[in-house]
Amino acid sequence: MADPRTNIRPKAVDWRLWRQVFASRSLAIGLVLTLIFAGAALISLVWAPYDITQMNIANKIKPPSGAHWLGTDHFGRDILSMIMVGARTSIAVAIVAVGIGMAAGVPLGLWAAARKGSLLDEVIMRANDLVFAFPSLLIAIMITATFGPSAINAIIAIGIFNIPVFARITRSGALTLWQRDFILAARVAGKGSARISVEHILPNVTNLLIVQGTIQFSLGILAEAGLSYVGLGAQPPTPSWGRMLADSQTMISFAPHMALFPGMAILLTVLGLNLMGDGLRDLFDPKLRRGRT
Amino acid sequence: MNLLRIAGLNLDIHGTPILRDVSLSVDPGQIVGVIGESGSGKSMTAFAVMQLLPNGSAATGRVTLSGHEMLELPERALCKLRGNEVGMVFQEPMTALNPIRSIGQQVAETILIHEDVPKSEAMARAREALNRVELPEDRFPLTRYPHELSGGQRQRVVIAMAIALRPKLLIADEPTTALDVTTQAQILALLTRLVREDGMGMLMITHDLAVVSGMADEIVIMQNGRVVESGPAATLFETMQHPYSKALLAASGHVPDRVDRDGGAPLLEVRGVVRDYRLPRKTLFGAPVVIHAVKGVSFTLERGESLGLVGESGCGKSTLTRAILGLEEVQEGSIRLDGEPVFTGHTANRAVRRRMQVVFQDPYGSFNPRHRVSRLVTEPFHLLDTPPTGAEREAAIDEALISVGLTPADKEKYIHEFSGGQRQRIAIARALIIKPDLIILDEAVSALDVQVRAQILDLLADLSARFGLTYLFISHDLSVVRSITDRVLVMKSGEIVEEGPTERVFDAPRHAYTQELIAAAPKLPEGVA
Amino acid sequence: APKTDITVGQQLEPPHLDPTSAAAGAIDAVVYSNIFEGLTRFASDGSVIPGLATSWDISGDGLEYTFHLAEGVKFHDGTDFDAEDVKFSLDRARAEDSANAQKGLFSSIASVDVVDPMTVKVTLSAPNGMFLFNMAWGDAVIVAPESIETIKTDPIGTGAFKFSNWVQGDRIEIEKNPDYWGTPAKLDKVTFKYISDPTAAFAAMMAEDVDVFGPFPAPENLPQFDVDPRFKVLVGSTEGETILAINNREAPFDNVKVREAVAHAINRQEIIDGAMFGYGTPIGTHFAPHNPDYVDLTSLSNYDPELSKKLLAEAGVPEGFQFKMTLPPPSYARRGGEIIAAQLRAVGLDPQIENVEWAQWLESTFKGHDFGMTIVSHTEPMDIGIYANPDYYFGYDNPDFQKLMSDLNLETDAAVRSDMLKQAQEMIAKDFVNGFLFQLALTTVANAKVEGLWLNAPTQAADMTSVYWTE
Amino acid sequence: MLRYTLKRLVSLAISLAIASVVIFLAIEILPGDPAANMLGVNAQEDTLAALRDQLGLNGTPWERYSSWIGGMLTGDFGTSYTYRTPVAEMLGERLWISLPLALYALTMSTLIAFPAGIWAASKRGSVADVTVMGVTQIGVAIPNFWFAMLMVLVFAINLRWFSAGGFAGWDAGFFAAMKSLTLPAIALALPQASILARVMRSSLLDTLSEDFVRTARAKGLTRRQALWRHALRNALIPVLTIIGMQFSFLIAGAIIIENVFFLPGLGRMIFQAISSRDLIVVESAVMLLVFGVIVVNFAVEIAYALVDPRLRAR
Ligand SMILES: Nc1ncnc2c1ncn2[C@@H]1O[C@H](COP(=O)(O)OP(=O)(O)OP(=O)(O)O)[C@@H](O)[C@H]1O
Ligand SMILES: Nc1ncnc2c1ncn2[C@@H]1O[C@H](COP(=O)(O)OP(=O)(O)OP(=O)(O)O)[C@@H](O)[C@H]1O
Ligand SMILES: [Mg+2]
Ligand SMILES: [Mg+2]
Repeated sequence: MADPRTNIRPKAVDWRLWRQVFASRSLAIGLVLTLIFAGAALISLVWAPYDITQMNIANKIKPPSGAHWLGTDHFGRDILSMIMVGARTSIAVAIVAVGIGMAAGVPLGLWAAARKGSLLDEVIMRANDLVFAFPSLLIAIMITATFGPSAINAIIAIGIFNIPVFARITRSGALTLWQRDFILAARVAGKGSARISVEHILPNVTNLLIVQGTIQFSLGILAEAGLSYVGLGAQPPTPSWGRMLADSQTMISFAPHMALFPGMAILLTVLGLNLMGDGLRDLFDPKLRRGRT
Repeated sequence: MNLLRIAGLNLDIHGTPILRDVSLSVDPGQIVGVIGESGSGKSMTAFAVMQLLPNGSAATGRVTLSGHEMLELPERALCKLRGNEVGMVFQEPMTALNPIRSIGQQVAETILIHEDVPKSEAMARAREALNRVELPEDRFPLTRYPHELSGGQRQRVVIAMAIALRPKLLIADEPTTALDVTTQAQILALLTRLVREDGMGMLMITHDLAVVSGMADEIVIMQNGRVVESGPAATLFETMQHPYSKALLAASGHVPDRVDRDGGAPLLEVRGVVRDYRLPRKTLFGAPVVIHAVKGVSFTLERGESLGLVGESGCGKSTLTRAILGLEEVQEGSIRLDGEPVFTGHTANRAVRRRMQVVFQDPYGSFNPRHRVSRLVTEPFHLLDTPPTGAEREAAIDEALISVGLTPADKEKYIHEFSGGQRQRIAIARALIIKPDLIILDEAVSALDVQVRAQILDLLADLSARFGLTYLFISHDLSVVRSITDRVLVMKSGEIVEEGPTERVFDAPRHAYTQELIAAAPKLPEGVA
Repeated sequence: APKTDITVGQQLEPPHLDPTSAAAGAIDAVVYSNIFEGLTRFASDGSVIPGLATSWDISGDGLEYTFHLAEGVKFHDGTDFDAEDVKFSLDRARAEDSANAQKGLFSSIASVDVVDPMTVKVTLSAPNGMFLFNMAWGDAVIVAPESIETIKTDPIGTGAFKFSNWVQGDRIEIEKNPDYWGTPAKLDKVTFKYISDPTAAFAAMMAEDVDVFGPFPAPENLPQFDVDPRFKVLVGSTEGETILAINNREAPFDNVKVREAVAHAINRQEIIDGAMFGYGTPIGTHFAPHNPDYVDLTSLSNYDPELSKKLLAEAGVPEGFQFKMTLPPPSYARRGGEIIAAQLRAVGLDPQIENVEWAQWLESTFKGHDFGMTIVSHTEPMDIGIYANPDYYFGYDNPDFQKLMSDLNLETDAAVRSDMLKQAQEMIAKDFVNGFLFQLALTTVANAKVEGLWLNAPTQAADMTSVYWTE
Repeated sequence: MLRYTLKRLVSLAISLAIASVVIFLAIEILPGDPAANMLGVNAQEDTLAALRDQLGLNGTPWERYSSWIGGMLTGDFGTSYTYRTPVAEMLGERLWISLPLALYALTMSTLIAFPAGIWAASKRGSVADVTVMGVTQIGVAIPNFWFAMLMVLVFAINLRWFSAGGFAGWDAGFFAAMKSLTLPAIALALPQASILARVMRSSLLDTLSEDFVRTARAKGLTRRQALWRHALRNALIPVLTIIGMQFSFLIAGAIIIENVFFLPGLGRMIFQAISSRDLIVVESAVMLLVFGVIVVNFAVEIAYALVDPRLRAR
């Protein structure tokens, strides 16, 4: 067991960790759901039940059947295949958006923490507040209105709003670490703040980042679905869950399967990621596991 | 009849045995001291009495409090007893109070919970309770909030809450561990007075033998969840049988063997050092607040010497340490090591810095938990222009680990695999690895159990003898300073108020503050160690 | 008793209510014939009938039109309508600083003269066979000079309804004009409710929050209304030729063989079925099938992917090529575009779909000519003339066609005009200027008890003047 | 407290100034000509130029920025390009729908989340806790526009309890108006309530494990009393932050829901204004929203200080 006072686990591969993973119900369910969708996305790279670029208008809007497990859409395409390929879009957009948020936010957070209280810190944090103050969906709409709708622009729009999230969490995590004696020890060893940030702070905030990353990832998937739903995400023929919902919207009254399955896909993926995030948080933070009176 | 009687108490938490067959009793007006190392089950025993055990606890045996079987009472009845029949004071005064409610409200709550009285009356009685714990009305109105009080003052508020209804039993779980010696002495005196005045029984938990020896009537020694020894305080030290008790006693008064040295050449010269902190403006247009942490400190440390620096919390000890280590620039004065300034211009002097190392107080916080020991101890190599590599590096690690009593195999481990004492050894190994001239020990043994502390003190004495090290030993624990230093500096509010050979300062303190400090320090009875 | 008020659902809210200074069809949808009237007007079948001018005389050379105005007409603000108002309206529309979106309608007018309060003489600079037709447009309605300042928010016309209230973003209300000069409206109040989202439109209709929705934006829902006895579905025709516009300036689309290949790669019926759920008439040229002069040329561009591939090879692009396909918001474009893209991919072409808002479409596609293909429905009536404009967005530049059109403008003989129009249809079809897809259907969903609605849309209008509830 | 407030006010003003510049620049680079959009495909070049001049679209960016800001400061938000009515009036009208909707949803989510969160925290690990946590997980994960679609299908089309959308208008009576806001408010409140309940629970669990709660228990307070008198108010700080963030989200982020229910709210107005390039409306409305967010955050910070005496001192 990690010492509860350090609150941080070593990176050594510890098979007890895996036992904890499966002891925690939410983590296990989350992991399974996430793996199902990640797996579907991966499989779709090489194989899908049907070719989704082929339209078959004669076979449109068929309810689930043996041939099409989840039915067909308004162009006669196989919905299962669409969901599988759509998973790819969702996951890709969310990953890159989280990547942008981390790539920019983590260094900013580390930097702000290393110069706590300075003008730089103030500027970074105020800028972050400002990004938070902007209604994110509107900005995403403006970005796509400016540069045209596309998966790339959706990624950028989502990514920008991830930056302050990661900057903030990194900064607050780093600030507590900067109080710790081992940082002082590193300074006694003559290390500069940049080096300390990379060598000592960063590895110790990774847990925080993983947890937050999972959550932002799921938010990214929701955001992508929302943007695609209003037509600002990935453009056809690239399938996306949000657009599948938008396309099916007018048909929900007579072909509910068209709306049900993509909606379930979003719901279950996001649910899986959130459960995983929660489970990881519990796993990483022993404080939450210790119950007191 | 006993006020409190614990008989054959067993406690498991989530199936892990915590307490085994614990028995003790407290009579009205009696103070029972419970001592034992960290994790021995002292606090759990107290919580078992209060029936405030963690989730997943299963207790068996008997706990009888003025006739009530605590283990059998329903929760409602327990609530009636808590605060009324039995009060409790906790270790950490900084967090024991609700930060958003005034102290008056919090003390009055004890009364309001148990008695159906109007709020105004409860407030009046809260006032009275605060007066009794020496928080007079003029300086401490009921409307104060906890953050406006010092640690010692907060602890008094907690005590006021516990005694507001004049309970029959008071449980104090390490009530002074987090406090300064002088404050500690005041709080202990206060508790003793209250117990005597009200004829309360008190269960006093501490890890410091000296604390209980001065005030307890009865002493209970615990180890690994068991009571290993108990008896009247007056005679226990002579009659004790159990090897653990003996070892504990021996360690408490332990003085490491030290080789006497003749005065050497000056190594560290500190001249008129001033360090101010400028706090961010509190108000929009007001002048910035300046804290004078160190106000013109001068002293000389000779090669091979062990110099002690004592003083209460916040007097500037750590600030001075950081200045010496070249981590922060000072506003005035100079710090030189062997004639070389620590700072040239505004940059710290690497050549000087590599000759000094430090060991910190917290054995848990001074290591990056993600690095292996080998990487941890070699961190100071960063100061060298050509750090050793390969086999040479491995040899240096092995040597450092061996010299602090660890084995070379330990270098592959992570820090969480070590106990507190072992960690402190690793911290010393880290300090030794670049063979510095000066090692600063900032409260290096304060967080350790007495037995471990004795070992580390022995190690330090041994290393100093072997490598001719020079120590600057910072501590608030006077007995430790006394046992390991040649000379001592007494610091108060950023100034050195007294300086002299250790023996002389302790035996014949000249400055009033030093006298106060020494008088406040709890002592074991004469001749037991 | 039958209800006397009605709620009409529409997708697009007008930006303001002046039909003479904006292109938005949504304005006409509210005001045309309800609030504002012109000298002539369209009937539901597209024919031009008298409006404020009860009759007219045309001089022999076709240059002078003398309009006899209706008697006793009053504007909604109580002022009298007379020849001065006509002169004012026409002069305002054709003035230098006019903001009229269809200024071209008035370009042949040389002068407007008031003969007497009830007679106006319009002199043309050249004969114009379309003049009476042009005067029926919503952009040519007669407005009162006194009300011009506030016309955008408080339109004052001569129609059977008066404007009463506008809750922006939600609804516009008009009420019966008791002093109407002609046959009075049967309804007391009409509320136009703006519901842009097709699902919401369906839900609102189903929940009977609106009584009429036209044009109904989601053809896929029509069968449900059809089988529901509460509702009826009116399927008529619009003037909207839906085309796959091709940027004729841009290589390789400047090659007629490539355009021909595109034409043969398209399966019209699949598009109509897939995008419009069967509603729409295939067209083979840019002309409305309900027009008596229409020629069915669909066989010229029949679906033949093999031929298409062959043509591409002949044109020197056997491997196909990549190009941009911009799609504006309506579902005929978005859905149709997806289907067409799939069909084009089958013959080796590689369209890159870009969904755009109208504003962007106007800027980059229509004005900037930055596109390879786009899909749009041209809803102006009789608009084959756009092919004579080489600067028009699809960039068709054929001097023969341009000459044919200018001759047509001068021609007033009906039989000759008919021949010329047929010739024009064939010319653009054989040049495969654009992919001609289908005539947009006008699908109106209405409460089964509502009568008197327009079946077709000769212009974008929701003429409520003869609508009524049966019991 | 006054100085604390003043200091916050200054940073609020700076944030607003920067925000206005950012918004203006963003709008500047938005492609699309409002005049062309209004006049459509057959417009002639001279007509367009005349209209652009009328709309004040000519002039240097600095001139336009200063006239915009100058106007905003004096309460003149400009005139909409497309509607030709004062923007302030339009905003006011839309706010009368967006604001009540946001408040309605927020009230609903708070009324659900507080009891659920407190209940789950006080019964940590029990079936109740697991249920609440499970339901809220789903609530967080469900795309709210999808949920809205399902609700329309069930409650408006099938059951016909509610109208499918639209806004009855306040003159139709308070209850009619609130009824038409009910489904949208539920759709908005569901994820918000889930998040809030989770934050409430975890924050409460955190404070419940604080030393002072143990102190309170030692005084003889029951578990419930300790929770209500000591833990709850301390746990409120993160909850307040979330409520503040949610409120701003609810005003601005309701675009999609406003679309599903065709509510003429602020979000949809901005959305439409962006697509018709009614830039002045976009500018002023986004500025108003940012202002709202910043002011709400300000209010939240002041609320912190009221809850927590430690902040007051600072
Ligand atoms: N909430 C808990 N859950 C499980 N085990 C616990 C819990 N709290 C304490 N323990 C274990 O119970 C044992 C006794 O702990 P206790 O707090 O009584 O020790 P202590 O003698 O008071 O030590 P210290 O001097 O450090 O306060 C320890 O081994 C500790 O790890
Ligand atoms: N970074 C800082 N900024 C502002 N004030 C500081 C800073 N560091 C220390 N101080 C102040 O300087 C004074 C001396 O602090 P220092 O840490 O040196 O005390 P200390 O003697 O080491 O106390 P302790 O025994 O608690 O460690 C204190 O009043 C402290 O509040
Ligand atoms: Mg303890
Ligand atoms: Mg210190």
